[in-house]
Amino acid sequence: MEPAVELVDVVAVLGAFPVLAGATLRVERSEIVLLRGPNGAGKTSLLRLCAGLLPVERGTATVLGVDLVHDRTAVRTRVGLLGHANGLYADLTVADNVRFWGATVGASAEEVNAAMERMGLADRLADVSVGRLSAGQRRRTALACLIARRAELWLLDEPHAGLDAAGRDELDATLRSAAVAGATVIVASHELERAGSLATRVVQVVGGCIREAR
Amino acid sequence: MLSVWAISRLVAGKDLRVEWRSRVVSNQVVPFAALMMVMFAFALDSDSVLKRVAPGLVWLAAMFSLLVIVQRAFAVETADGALDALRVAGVRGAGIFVGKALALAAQLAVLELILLGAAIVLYDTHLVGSGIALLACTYLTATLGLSFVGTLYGGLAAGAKGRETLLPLLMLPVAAPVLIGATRATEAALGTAGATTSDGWPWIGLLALFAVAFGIGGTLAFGSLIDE
Amino acid sequence: MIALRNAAHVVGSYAITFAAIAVYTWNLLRRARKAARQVPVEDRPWT
Amino acid sequence: MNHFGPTSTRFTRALGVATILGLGWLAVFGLLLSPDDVVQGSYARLLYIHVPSAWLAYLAFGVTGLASGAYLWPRTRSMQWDRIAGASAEVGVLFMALALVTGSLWGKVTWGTYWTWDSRLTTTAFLFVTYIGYLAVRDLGGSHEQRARRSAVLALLAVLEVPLVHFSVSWWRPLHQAETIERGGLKGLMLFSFFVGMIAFTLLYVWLVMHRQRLMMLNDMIDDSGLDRALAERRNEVAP
Repeated sequence: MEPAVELVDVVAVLGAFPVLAGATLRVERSEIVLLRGPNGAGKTSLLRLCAGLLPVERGTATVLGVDLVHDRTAVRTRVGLLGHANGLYADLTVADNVRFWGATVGASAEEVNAAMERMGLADRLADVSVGRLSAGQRRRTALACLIARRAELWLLDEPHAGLDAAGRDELDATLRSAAVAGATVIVASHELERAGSLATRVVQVVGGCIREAR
Repeated sequence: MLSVWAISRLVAGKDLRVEWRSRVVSNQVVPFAALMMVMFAFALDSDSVLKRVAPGLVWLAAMFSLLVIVQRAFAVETADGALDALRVAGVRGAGIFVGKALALAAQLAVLELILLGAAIVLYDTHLVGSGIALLACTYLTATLGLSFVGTLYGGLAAGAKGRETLLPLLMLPVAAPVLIGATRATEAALGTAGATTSDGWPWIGLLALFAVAFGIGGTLAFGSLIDE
Repeated sequence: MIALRNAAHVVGSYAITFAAIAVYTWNLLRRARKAARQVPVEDRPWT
Repeated sequence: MNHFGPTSTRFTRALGVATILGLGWLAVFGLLLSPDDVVQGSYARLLYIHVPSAWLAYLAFGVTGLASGAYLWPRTRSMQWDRIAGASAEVGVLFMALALVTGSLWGKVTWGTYWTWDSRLTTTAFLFVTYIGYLAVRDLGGSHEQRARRSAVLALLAVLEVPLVHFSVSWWRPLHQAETIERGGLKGLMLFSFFVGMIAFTLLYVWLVMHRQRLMMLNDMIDDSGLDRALAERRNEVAP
């Protein structure tokens, strides 16, 4: 089977700045890869590039068999990205948000409920506006939206940030079971020991370039 | 992948739900629009002039309110990266465009009815029985046209630097035909300054043409404008 | 020859037009000189 | 380095000389030699520059529309079209501004008012504002492809907008200023000079667009070479 992500010497720019300066990375299906590196190293850009949001300036990039250089929109329905922003509507309730994002990929009501239960949002918090939640609860909601989207490739940017201990455990368990079910997971995280125990491989990102560690 | 129409319904339903729960349009934009109608009276300071120009003032207030509603409609999308999330979700630009435009049209239609009510109360405007059909057609076509234009340029300005000032610069010149057409048609429907109903129907044609042109143009162009 | 009445409008129009063209042209060439310093001659497709 | 600067070639220099000669003739004839018009007196002199300015602006916006279409059409897609569209729009905005100013001065002396809500005037004003918006969108930033795609779509939307605006204002205020040329107001040397003006302005347009477009290309190349330098710097962060 083709790899989930295959980047060769990828350069990507934001304005005039090369956020990625020659990234080469191969991720097989069902892997859980941890990206680590200092702030500004290009971890976030790497995830956005894989999600088809950031155009490939030079090099070649194939994600889930889709050539990002020629058509970076085709990959989008099949990946799930949790960025720094949660992508939630503050005026809507938790249930509304999860339902909406699930519906964009045609998820059923059962799948939406399962996703909310998975992140512990099914009962008390379901009908609370997202704008009134704590940062950690919002992160949980965003993760529930991601679960409901049934993505083949999960791209998570600092997913542990703001979560309490229980939330982190639930997240790790979710990612593991997603990988067992065949999804590929790429996580950018500062939480090295936690994410490190989760990951099958650690990749070091520095200065917009990639070196593989371990 | 969902069809464009299914996505449109989803996005429109979401936008209306956001408004239903936040009440920003009903609690802030409607009072703003009503206030404009009062301010017009201060500026023009003559009952007969007000009665003469009432249809124009109604649509002028509708257009300025539209600017505010459009800003709000896209602030909702950009505040927490939802527009990016929509793009990652593979939601096509055409679906976002039609959905947001329909939700906008629904809110704008209610606002315009309130403005018409304000004109009746404040400017001594009278509804004429024979003009009701014309008035209804004017409201339908003009509201759709304004919503399409507002969504199209609102999406382009969303996330850009200086979006608050860019939106009116881009949108108002394009929306000018709607202001002219809707005002003339409303004058004809209300019989303002001796206008008759038959004067109004050609303008409906123009308004309908406008709505269709920008409906199709926007559906095709929106994806490119928001970097789908 | 120009009639005296309202000659200012006529002369003024010519002055505005030619001045605007001159200023724009001058500005264009100045910016081009500045930009060209950073691009080697052989990279310019028109040379 | 030659006198016309780094964006000039032998062709643009020849063009530039012809333009200067044409404009010079126009100024001398329009201000000094032209006899007064039978109907409008000395004010007809304004038309020698007003009409070519307006023509040039319409030409420029037409070219912007065509070049934008050529950019969006997959078979002809090239950044060159984007640069031509942008250069042409900028020149068009300049000359539309001149046409509006000289036109309103002409209106002041002939009609006694700077502005009338004539349909052509009103459409022109809207066109002017629309292309100011177009230039603002070109300045929004992002990659060159983003700029090109966004502005090309916007230019085509303007093509959609213009006839609708024109229809609505001409229905709204049907009164129309008859074309001076159509009425046969200009004869002999006057007509000749009028055409000299049209040709000189058209040459000026070509000259300006070529230079502007080359300047834009220089700037785009500087952006790209800046990327190489920035890439090298960024890669140096990796070295321990």
